Amino acid sequence: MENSKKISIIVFAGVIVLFFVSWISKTSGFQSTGLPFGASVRDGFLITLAAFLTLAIISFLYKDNPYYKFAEHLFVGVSAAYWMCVGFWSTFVGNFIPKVSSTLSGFFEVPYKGFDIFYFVPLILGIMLLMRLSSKVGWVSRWSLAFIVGTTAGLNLIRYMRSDFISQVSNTFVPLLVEWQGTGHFFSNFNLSISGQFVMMLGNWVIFIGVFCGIIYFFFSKEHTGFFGAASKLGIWILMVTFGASFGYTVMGRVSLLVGRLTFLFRDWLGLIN
Amino acid sequence: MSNSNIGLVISLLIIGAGLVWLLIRSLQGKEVERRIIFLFIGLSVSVPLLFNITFSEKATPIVRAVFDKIENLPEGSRILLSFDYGPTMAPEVEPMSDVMIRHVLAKGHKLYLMGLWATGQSLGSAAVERIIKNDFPNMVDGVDYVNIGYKAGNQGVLNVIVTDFRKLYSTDVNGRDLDSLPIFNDIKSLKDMDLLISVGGGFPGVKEWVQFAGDPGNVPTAGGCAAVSAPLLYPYYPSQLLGLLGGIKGAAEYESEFKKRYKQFGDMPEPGVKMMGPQTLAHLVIMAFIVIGNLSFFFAGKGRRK
Amino acid sequence: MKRQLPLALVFIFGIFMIIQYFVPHESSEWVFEFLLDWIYIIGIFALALGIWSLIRVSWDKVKYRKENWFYSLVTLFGLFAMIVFGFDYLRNFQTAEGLQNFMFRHFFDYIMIPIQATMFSLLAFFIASAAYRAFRARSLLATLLLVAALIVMLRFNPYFGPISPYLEKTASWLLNVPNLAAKRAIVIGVGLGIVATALKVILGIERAYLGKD
Amino acid sequence: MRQKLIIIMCLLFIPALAAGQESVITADSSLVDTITVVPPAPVTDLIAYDKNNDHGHAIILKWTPSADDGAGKKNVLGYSIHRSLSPNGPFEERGIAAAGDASYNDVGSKERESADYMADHVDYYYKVRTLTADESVYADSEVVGPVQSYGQWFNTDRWMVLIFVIGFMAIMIFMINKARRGAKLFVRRLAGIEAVDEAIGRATEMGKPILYVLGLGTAAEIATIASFTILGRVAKKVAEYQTGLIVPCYDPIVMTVAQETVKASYMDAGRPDSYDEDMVYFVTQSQFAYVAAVNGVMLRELPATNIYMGKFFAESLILAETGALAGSIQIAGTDEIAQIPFFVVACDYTLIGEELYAASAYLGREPVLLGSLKAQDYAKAAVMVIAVIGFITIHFGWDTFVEWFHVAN
Repeated sequence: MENSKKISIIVFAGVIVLFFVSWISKTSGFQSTGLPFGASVRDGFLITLAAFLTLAIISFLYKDNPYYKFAEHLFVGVSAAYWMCVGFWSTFVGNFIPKVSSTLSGFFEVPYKGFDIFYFVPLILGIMLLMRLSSKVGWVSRWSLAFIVGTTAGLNLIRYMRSDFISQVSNTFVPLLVEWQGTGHFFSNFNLSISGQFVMMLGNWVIFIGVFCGIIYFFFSKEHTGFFGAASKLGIWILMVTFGASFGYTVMGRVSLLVGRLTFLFRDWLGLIN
Repeated sequence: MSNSNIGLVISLLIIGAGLVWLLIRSLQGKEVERRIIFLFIGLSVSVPLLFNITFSEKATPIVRAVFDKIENLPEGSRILLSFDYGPTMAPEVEPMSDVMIRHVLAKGHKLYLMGLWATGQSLGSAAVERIIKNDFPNMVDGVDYVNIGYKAGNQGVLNVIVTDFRKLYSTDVNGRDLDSLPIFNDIKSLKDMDLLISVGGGFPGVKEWVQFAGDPGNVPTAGGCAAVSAPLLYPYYPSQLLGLLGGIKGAAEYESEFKKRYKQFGDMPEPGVKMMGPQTLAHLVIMAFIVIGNLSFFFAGKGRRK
Repeated sequence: MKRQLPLALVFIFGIFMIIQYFVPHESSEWVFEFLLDWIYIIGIFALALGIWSLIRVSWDKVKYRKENWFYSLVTLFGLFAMIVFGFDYLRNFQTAEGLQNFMFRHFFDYIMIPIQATMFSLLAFFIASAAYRAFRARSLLATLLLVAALIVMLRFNPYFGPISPYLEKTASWLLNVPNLAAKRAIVIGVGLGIVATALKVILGIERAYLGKD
Repeated sequence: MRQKLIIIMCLLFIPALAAGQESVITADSSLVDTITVVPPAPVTDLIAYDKNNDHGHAIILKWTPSADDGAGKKNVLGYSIHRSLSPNGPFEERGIAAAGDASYNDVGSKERESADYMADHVDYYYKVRTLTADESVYADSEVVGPVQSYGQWFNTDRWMVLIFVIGFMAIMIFMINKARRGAKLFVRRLAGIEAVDEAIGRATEMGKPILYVLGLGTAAEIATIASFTILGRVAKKVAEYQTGLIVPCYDPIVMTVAQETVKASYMDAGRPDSYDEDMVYFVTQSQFAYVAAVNGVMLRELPATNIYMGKFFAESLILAETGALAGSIQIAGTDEIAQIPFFVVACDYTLIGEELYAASAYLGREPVLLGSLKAQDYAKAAVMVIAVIGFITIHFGWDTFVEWFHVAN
């Protein structure tokens, strides 16, 4: 216990020293590019801070530690406030104020668009939502929730009925026996030395049967036995193949994100590459 | 030069030897600790980055389709590029918007920039500063290119501007009236564009451009997106989506295609191509780990099998 | 009042949103646009509620010296600093200029962006550890997962990808054919699930979200 | 006007070019003709009517093209559409149709302030002018009118959606009523859902809390609403077993609703005193800051079980891997297709797509909820039947059936 405390103090001291070394050297680096002293000190600090936070987050991979905790908590506070400021200025001042009050519009220096009584409704609903903070009248906040949930439930019902259900059903109408029109080069190039036509048709059949079995897999009111069992088994196989393929496809892209971060560390901070 | 080569060889040897060591351990049925995997991934990305390993790329048809479309449109065609991504996704998709901006302007087309993501506006402005101001100093904002920025409303924005830009957009990002900009003469809606390009990987993105702009407006639409969302877009290719740059690989292919055709951009930065080195190595290491995982599973003895 | 009225509101607005889809008339469009605007505005009030919750939880930790209380102080510092900058002190606080405030921008560029991008990049590590742990041929399903993933990974590897044209074709086939079938089956199911759940909400059958009296 | 004529001339040449070399020559000679002033034949059979299935402010015009359009004197360059408020004028030009066209869609703005505003329920009169290369040589059609634009009260393009909505609603209400009357409805077991119950038991044994993540969806997202219901069941069990519960939220409204839900469950379980408002708290509305905070919770509180239900994006794998690192049992459910593979790979149990929506019904085993599951199954059966019919009709070339399912935007 004593030992680990000693180590963590040493590490802490090391981090502080490194921070200052980086700050000073980045400052002199910026100065040599002709930046005035004040701006160099500031930019040196900011780059060092960004690098420190980057490393703090990466250190999480080793184990949870105070530096990660620091970065995490700082991030939470800053980002919450960031979105609040953006929301306030863009929605509240941008969309709301210009429609309810000329005085406030003048105060916030946004063009007044004329009084619109209907914008008092969200104001009232919004205030009702804030009533939650009181335990006595907290229940009125449910009215606002009911408004939001009801409106969006109706909206989503139609949206998904049309785009996810009906149009997907219509997409399953593919010709299985007639000549194939092609879904693109991936497929039309497919030629395993047998007739391409056959392979294409096979693809269509796989899609058709795949959708069929996939739907059967999602049947809730039939036990997976007999025909249903076989079909749902095929369904889950196709699902698994798909999940594997999607995963494999993603690997590449995810690595590029790390490349971006390491490029920042190696180029912008350490200057190892250009 | 030779120094860095030695460094490269040594680093690769270390990675290789490490993997062999893990392989031998796995034959004894031992599991690899997570942190060791993390370490190897870190190394496999850092080494090519530090020693600048690159691979040559050949454009696949789906990427070529986009390149050829821009190449074959008559000079002065109107091409709209939408920045539908944020800073976190930028490493993967920014190379695409960068190289496509270069291509569009090098070919002499008119370029319209916008964004369906709030973050797209500043990324668009940054691209103007970084690419257009540097590589095309003679191009005039408002004549050869314009950035009209972001409007809130996701695909709703498309619903509107497919019939009329001016219902939503009255000015460009610099606050200049659209009607005062020569580039917006005769432009009423998205239908007046010759090509729509959406670069992004989330929602709203390429899919929404196809569904709400390209299809209803009958304008050719191309896209660039993160590798993860590309398979979701394949069903739209080629009938609704003319071509697609999927992930950094798509960007790298486009970059090499572009450099082949436009020799004057020989020393242009190739973030896509450059990123392929680390990607390739990290990819190999991940596959090696899958193999190692399976070996340790099979050699772990009966007791551990489920 | 406490429960019946909210349920009635859900029903009325839900049914209205369904009906308006079938009514192209201007009046229905007009109400529709208002409703959508309202939701955004109410969201701002909700955000205030959220910030309040964050402050209270953090402050409690500091006040009662709970574990890791010091870090909650860091959260509060970040929060208040950002708000002060976002409103540009008192100098300029009436206009959205706050968003252009020098410190606000720098906090965004040098604190938020680096951490955010780094968090995202952790995926590179996690995708490797997940692949190592899960892609094992321990059952038929796991083997299918493994084989499909390996084929696609090989295809997109610049070294192995070009080895055989069949590799490319198989990988493309996997991404086009079974992928399409499985996704379509999932989408149809999800679509139905959403429609059914939305309907239950509108009809007041599913009401967990309203709580109890 | 000159610019316009150039455009029209180009339009004229497009079909001419397409027709091949020979017709280009004829087109050339027709150009010479137009210089000698010969008025073309006017368009005939002009009709105007309100555009259907819209919000008004649009009128469709149809006509039979001029006899000289592509034939006869071949001097037609296009048609300009003119509108007036009285049959005698003055007429205002509304737009131009290319030669060969036989219709025009006169769409105005619905905004009163707009210069392009087109009032509904106002008598309009139209005429179509056949244009030639010479501005002064043209032929006007007869004036048609009066015609009014107006909005419709039902969009007939969307009747298929209406049928599905009503049909589905009917099956569901029927099944729910059947269930209420006490009919036994069979529903098979789902591994992922039974795991939820086991996981709560395990947490109790270990004396460790349960972490419930509602994802990044807003309270409006249906996936989140389904997740609330599951949270309600979990919280009730948690309250009964006196286990801890942690619910960090991404969206402030989601937090509000989740608080209501959890509080209600504690009351249901008869332990309102154990409910603590801070079990459900807001973190931040920033994706990765939220992830960073949840990761921290996982490693510091070491929950026995992590439950992820709702909408997830790129963070899915970060959460699931960190949870695996902390040694928690993990159960996930999302309808976000791109993220399902990561949950499948990294979690112990995953509810795929629709199973998330079914989960709430399973956990409750309430007849009404089971009834809706049955309705979903009937709808799926209908899909299969429709798909087979579609396949047969396509094969026999009877496209009408398939057309029904193409719903316009």
